[in-house]
Amino acid sequence: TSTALTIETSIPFAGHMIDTPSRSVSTTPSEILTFFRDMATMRRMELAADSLYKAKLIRGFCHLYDGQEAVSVGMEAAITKKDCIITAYRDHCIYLGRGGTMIKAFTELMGRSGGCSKGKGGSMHFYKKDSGFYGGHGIVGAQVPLGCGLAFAQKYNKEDTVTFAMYGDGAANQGQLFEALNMAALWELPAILVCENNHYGMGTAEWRAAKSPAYYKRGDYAPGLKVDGMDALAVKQACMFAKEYALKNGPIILEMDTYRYHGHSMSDPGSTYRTRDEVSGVRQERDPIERIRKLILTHDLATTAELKEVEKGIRKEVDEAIATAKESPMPEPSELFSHVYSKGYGVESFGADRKELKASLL
Amino acid sequence: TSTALTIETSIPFAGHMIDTPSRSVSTTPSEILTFFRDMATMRRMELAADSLYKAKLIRGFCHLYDGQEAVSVGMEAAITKKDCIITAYRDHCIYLGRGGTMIKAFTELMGRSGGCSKGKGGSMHFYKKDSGFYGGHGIVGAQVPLGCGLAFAQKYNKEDTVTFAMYGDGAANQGQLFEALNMAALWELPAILVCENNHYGMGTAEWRAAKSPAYYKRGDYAPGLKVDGMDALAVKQACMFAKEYALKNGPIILEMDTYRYHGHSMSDPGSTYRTRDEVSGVRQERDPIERIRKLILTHDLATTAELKEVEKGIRKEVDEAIATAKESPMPEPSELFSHVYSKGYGVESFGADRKELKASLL
Amino acid sequence: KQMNVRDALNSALDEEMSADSRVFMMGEEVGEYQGAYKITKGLLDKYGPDRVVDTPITEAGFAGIGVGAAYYGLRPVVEFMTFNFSMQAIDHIINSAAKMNYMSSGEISVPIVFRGPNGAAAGVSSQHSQCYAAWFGSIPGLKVLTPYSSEDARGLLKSAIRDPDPVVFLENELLYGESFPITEEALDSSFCIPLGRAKIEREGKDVTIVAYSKMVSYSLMAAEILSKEGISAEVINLRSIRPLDRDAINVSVRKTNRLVTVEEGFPQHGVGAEICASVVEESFEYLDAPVERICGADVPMPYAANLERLAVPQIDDIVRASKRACYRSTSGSMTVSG
Amino acid sequence: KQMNVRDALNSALDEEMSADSRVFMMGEEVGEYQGAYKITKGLLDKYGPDRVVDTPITEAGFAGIGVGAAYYGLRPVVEFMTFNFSMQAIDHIINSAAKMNYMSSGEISVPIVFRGPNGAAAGVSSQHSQCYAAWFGSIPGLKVLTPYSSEDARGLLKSAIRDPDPVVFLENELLYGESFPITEEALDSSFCIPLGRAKIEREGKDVTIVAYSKMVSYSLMAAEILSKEGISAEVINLRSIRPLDRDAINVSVRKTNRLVTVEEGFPQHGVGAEICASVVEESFEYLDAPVERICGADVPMPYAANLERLAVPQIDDIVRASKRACYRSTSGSMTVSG
Ligand SMILES: Cc1ncc(C[n+]2csc(CCOP(=O)(O)OP(=O)(O)O)c2C)c(N)n1
Ligand SMILES: Cc1ncc(C[n+]2csc(CCOP(=O)(O)OP(=O)(O)O)c2C)c(N)n1
Ligand SMILES: [Mg+2]
Ligand SMILES: [Mg+2]
Repeated sequence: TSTALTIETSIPFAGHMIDTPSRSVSTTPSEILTFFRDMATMRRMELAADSLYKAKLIRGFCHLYDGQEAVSVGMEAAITKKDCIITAYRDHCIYLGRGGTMIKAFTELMGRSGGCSKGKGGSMHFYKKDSGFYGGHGIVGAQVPLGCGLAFAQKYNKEDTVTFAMYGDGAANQGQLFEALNMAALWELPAILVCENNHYGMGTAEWRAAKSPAYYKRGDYAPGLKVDGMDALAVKQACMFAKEYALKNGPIILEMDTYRYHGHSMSDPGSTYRTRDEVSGVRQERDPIERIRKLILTHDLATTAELKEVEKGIRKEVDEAIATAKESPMPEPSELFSHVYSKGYGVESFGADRKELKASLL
Repeated sequence: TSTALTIETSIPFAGHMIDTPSRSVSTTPSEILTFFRDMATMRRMELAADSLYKAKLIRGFCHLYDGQEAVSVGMEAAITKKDCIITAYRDHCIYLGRGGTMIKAFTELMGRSGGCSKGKGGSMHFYKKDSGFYGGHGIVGAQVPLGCGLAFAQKYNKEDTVTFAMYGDGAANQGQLFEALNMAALWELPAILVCENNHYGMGTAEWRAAKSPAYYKRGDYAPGLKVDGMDALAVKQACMFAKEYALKNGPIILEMDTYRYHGHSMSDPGSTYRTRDEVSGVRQERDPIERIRKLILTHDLATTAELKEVEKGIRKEVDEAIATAKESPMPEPSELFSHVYSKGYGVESFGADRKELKASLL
Repeated sequence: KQMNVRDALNSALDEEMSADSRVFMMGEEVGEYQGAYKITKGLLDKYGPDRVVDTPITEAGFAGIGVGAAYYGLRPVVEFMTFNFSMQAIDHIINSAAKMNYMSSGEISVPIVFRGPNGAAAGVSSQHSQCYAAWFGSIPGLKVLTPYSSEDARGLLKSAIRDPDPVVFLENELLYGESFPITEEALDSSFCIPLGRAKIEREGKDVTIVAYSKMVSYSLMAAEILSKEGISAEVINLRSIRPLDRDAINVSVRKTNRLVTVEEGFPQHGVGAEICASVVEESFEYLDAPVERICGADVPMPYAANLERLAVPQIDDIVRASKRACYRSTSGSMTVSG
Repeated sequence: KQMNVRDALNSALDEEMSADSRVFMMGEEVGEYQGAYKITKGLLDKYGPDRVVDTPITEAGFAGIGVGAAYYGLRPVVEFMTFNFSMQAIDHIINSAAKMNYMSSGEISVPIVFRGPNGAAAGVSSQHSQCYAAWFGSIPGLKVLTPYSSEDARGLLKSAIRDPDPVVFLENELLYGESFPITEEALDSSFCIPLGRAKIEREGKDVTIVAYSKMVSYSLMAAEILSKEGISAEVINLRSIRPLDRDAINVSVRKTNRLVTVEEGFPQHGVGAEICASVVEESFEYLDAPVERICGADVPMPYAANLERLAVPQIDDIVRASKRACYRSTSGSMTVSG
């Protein structure tokens, strides 16, 4: 299954100040099967998170990624774990793509000590530094300068690696993006700004928030590429292209045309500002998993039954991960005080009643 | 002297996403003579402020406008006092242009009670609300959203007036400008963003701070015009054009190509990051006052001697204004507590030693 | 009659918008979405998009635009989806709004209200749980209000909108759905609560408990428990952090001779510290016991439910501290190493 | 031997950059211009533009870039031309830096220093004079340092750069040119001052004066005047606002039984309030007099020289408050209407 394949993207790339990459994407059967498995896993994980939230096992904000899976898997196929990724609060699947485990993800979502942030971060704050994942940020836009800072460090250390800083169409209007992009361009930082345009920032349609919703053209001096973000192969192609470009020249913007099926977060039904038809239309015509399923079947890389089997296996994995996660204990009360500093010098920290509860931070 | 004249600007406008206005500017002899008088007054006032600073009669930061006078007078010639202007800390001459008096300016600079801000604002904080001048702001970039807010209010009130929000080439990189421009464009606010490009933000040349120093092209969706900011007539033409445009369509950017002769502020000699030749070159070839003097002489609107006489009169006015300013008393100590609120409800405020000095704010 | 805090805020906005055409709302999702927490529900329909303005997610920009509009004489009510995001705009709140009237010596006043939920919600972790009462409360030029009940919400918000100075109006997401009894008087469209006056929610004589926002309800519940143990607690609802009603606090402490402060924010340089200092300055000789501070724990907010519970004051903490202030014995303390 | 604070800071930066290639400087005018206040003089020449990075005037952006670089393991020293401009970047300081180690449970630490002049300078009016010690000092996850002398400046800055956590380093423009005696030990490149420990600058037994930054020098001068009147004042230089050395303060107050706090910042929720609360909590029975707070006036900073002088603490204020604490008579107070 490692015979090379070449697949044409169904939609051409659009370029701003740059020639677009070829629409013919080299891939292999195994890569395509992996795409299927990884995206189906992500989808299943998010749907399970939805149920866990409704069962009150997950608290607070919870932003799901179903619909956008192709962005993560396509990007990962183009880069290595020495490249960095940073994103916002919609981070479960990015974490998975970076090699995080479902068990640690679910455990974190349930606020248990075995979670990837030991229960202290929750849904919006997943990290995996050893494979270049820097989170998991709750403040809209903040992750973009942070990502440019990662790229700054990569260049400072003379590593041939890049950073992908992901943000939404809503975030795209934040001033700090323009500030960061300007510096990234001045200093030729290997930063790729990935705008995941799912067409809504919460309940606001892109055109109501942006005078120019052509996000790939937003840097008047930096090149950009508009990519079909529902096509994992197109995403892969664009990311390979962008990485190469960024290493040589500095920042580039990738606008991923994608869609979120769920509401913005669990408190948003996601149905007041868009029609049901719009959502089901995307599901039917552009779904990233179904697209790959079709590709697999067309190229006889697996049978319908085999894919069903894969999906069945994934369901089992997800169920097992949840069961394992549920067994993880709540954090010890003393964890309230750990990690305030990485070096606390024995200084005091206080509970709500300082005469009842205090700690010496080491 | 009210015979109409038409003068050609020496440099063409450059446009971004818009057709440029005509280079033929309609004016009158009296307008040109007023330009001369107003600019010469501004120049003289700033040079006097320089001396007062060196004599320690002005304290703290003091940013002088000499070199940039054409921007203020050209703009004022195009608009009315019902239009608003807001700028940064380099505000003495903008205040004068709005109809402020030299006496109040000098008095403020010396921190006396008769100053335009009663001595509490100082050099960076001049205002004149009754003729649409909203300051006088010390934080780089802040005045641009503030200015768009003025424009918001003008539109909200259905007035046919506009706001000119002025900022430097250094400020042009601030993220809040992009945020404000986006909203101004979405809501079609009558806001004109005036970038006074004097080519340095403190000691940083424009190209070291901006990947794209073509500031009039900075809004990828908003039109812009590049203007010879040393030519008061060009500035007037551009501002008339911009006002008309903004009332109909929303924001537009005017980049004024100008120059500051002084250092950034009184603590900056202004000679480490640019050559003396550069400064004297601009003085010789582009000085806004000398350009108008030449125009007056070429068109026989006044004689050399008459202009000298005007300048002599200005020198006297300046000296008298300073003398008057010096007579203004320091603010009363009770002024420490006035204006913290415009309505204080009798709440307490404290001096450094609250048991010695406190006030009830009304 | 009962009203919840959400409706109280909504009706206050509605009435002030209807009374004064200079009043307008702006913020993220305040219009078509009816508000992230539905505080602005119905206003877009009633007042139209010119007066209920949906913004992009650009806090610095729209806060600046709001302040500029206030310079011109409009009366903007700017919603932050939560106050955590106000940090992106804080330069405009402090430098462009709070200081303007002073540095222009009264030439330009700034009648603006910044409002939204502040402090801890449930399970939203450290970046979404900060309380800004102490920060904003330290700034001369700002007025900082912290409603607790529906009456507070209505009366203080209406006063804030009518006030000629910049007001930071700190709501609490966990209170939005809470119902409170409300009087006819408080339902009147002329109802306003004067700024800078605390309210005694419960009279008592043995110990003064000073709190604001959600902690008022915890304090009242603590007072109930204390009363069963023979301790009569007076509960003061600050309503306003700035101006701080030092008189009301000191009068109470001079009566009870004991003080417990309760807040959800971080302890250092907090509201409790200021209240303590104020009482030490003005009523030192009346204090019969050390002032007790109950605060949010001195850590970023953790996500896990058990840790989150430890990170914010609980009723037990208030009861225990009150007893300590009254020299009743309490169980021993605990020190851990983190 | 003498050294001024500017040279102390400059040499500390130089040594740490030379010792650790991960250390780099970034900020406005730090390179070619040699620093707006010349703190970074010579560093660009010595270390080149990759390590001394001139930025555009985009605080939010470059603070974020600095924090991101620290996530990756570099050790950025980010200069704010003054801390007034840090408000544009404060979301990154608080949410991206201070909370990161906690919310990632130690996965990502943030070894960064934010430094620059803080508080009042001379004649720069309200937007350029704010003291941020209390704000930053309230945030768990940050360490906040306030050097006074050249020794402080060297020792604390070197410790800050070596520290694995985010440090806010608050300098004072008016101290840059001040010379202080300096020991050989303090000149050694290994010299570091431990964070979180206050320094007793002058021993005394009648009253404890706690101050930081420039106010330490005023307090020392006040102590000199007081000694002539028979009052022996102990002067504590906090050095660190967070962690706050509560032990040192309480030990001193238990000896002197009297406390005066001195700071230039706004009074409400200030450092003095916290110190007062800490002493009331831990040493209430030792206090023989009300705690006295000397603070910046509760107003935005005015420009006029006479008002500015009234707006910041003067030596007289400290002397007067100390005498009050010692129950010596002082002249009567004054209340005005503004
Ligand atoms: C500075 C800031 N403002 C507001 C919010 C609240 N908020 C969280 S997500 C969001 C919408 C973001 O939309 P977009 O950038 O398109 O990303 P998406 O959720 O579609 O992935 C908003 C308004 C926030 N977290 N931070
Ligand atoms: C947010 C902020 N950062 C830094 C400063 C310090 N500062 C004042 S003026 C200035 C340079 C501004 O240059 P430019 O915008 O070109 O205006 P010009 O002074 O040339 O008129 C700087 C860095 C400030 N006042 N505000
Ligand atoms: Mg979106
Ligand atoms: Mg400039």
